[in-house]
Amino acid sequence: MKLVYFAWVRERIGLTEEEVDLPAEVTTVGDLVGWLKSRGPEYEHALAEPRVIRFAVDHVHAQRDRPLAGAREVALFPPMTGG
Amino acid sequence: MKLVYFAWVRERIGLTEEEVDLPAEVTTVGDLVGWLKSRGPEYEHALAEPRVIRFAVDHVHAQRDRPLAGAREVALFPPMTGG
Amino acid sequence: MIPIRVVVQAGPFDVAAEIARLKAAGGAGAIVTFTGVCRDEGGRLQALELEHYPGMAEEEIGRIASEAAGRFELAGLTVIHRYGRFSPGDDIVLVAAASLHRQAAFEAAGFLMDYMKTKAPFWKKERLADASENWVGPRDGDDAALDRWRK
Amino acid sequence: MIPIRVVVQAGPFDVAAEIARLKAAGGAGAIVTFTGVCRDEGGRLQALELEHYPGMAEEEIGRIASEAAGRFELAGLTVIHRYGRFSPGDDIVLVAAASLHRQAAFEAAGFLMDYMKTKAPFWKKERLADASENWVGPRDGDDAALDRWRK
Repeated sequence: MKLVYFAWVRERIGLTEEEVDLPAEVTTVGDLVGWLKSRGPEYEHALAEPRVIRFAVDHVHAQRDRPLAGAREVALFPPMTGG
Repeated sequence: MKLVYFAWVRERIGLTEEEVDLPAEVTTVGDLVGWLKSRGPEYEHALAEPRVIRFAVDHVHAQRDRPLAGAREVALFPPMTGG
Repeated sequence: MIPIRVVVQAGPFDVAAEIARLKAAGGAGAIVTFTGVCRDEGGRLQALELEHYPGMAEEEIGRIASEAAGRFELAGLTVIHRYGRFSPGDDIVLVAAASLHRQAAFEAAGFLMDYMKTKAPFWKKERLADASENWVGPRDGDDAALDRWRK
Repeated sequence: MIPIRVVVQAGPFDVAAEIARLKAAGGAGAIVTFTGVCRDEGGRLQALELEHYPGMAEEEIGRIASEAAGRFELAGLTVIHRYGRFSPGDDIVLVAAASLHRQAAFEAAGFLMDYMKTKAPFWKKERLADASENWVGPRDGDDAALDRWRK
């Protein structure tokens, strides 16, 4: 699955995107956050305040309980400030 | 005093403006309407539905109880439809 | 005092130039414009004639604009109302409001239009395709629109 | 279906051209535009950088625009959101809504902006005059602004 990061989530992780192979037990967006945080201090720092992180699955906003089955691209980013 | 008329009030009276000398007993905008209606069938026709006529005294919207003392120009017109 | 520009004219206006003028005054983070356009009334309308009360038109719009400037936190405000003869598609009126944050500009533009509809001394006469003509009456909704601004 | 035009681009936009395009589609009696401009933040701001999520930005704005077209009686709707580097005074976003009567265009433009602020995937970073930089946080008012549109 492809993960993409934006704004300070991108800066803290130090990547704009990456391909990952998820363990079988990671089945929701919330699981993904927990798994990412175990991957190193950059991820820990980027996702330290889980309440403020927003998600999109295949370009559509998603909540933490969103299943990952069939997803091609998951995005993690801070609250949006466009307009 | 100068009287000015607009839209269908102007068309029905057949004048855009006129100078008038008011009798002493005509002291308010409402009195003026009553006095004008007595001046002929054009005025009668223009002012037949007194509820819909609007007024301005010296370029400021006014109600029927507005005194005429000191007024230089009184306008009579239908509801406005600008914008 | 913020810059307030009120113009009553026969000729056309330039929305882009009016936006640029408001931006040049500074302090704008949001600019809302309203352009009122002559409708074709489903093909029935041939032309629209707008009569106005010279002198009072400028003064009354100026009073409404000052009231808006007092109610909303604006950086600038422009109102241009045309008179004369219009064909379908012609611009009739422009309101442009600038503010730091968007809500004030939206509210001021809405307030201006609601008040102009019922207080600015302009009258519309329709000339129809069948050669008849008639004075436009007030819309029922226009008085109701004012109610939301009553303090 | 009314014409809906959504553009995400680096370059500038032309408000007058967008208004003309909406008028050309017909049925417009009222056109409301909102232009969001880069503020100078009291002289503190040197530049603003807008990052976006390519692909999702267009799609999400398209979804918000379709929702607006379903809620309000519109004749046409245009949204242009820029990304990249901005100086104070530069245009960032344009919403233009056309309708037969003014209320729908005002409401649609307000709805679009309220939703874009919190749902369109764009992020602002300020570069300040003292050479520091920081990501802009969400405004408290932006979530509250959404509440008035909840059905």
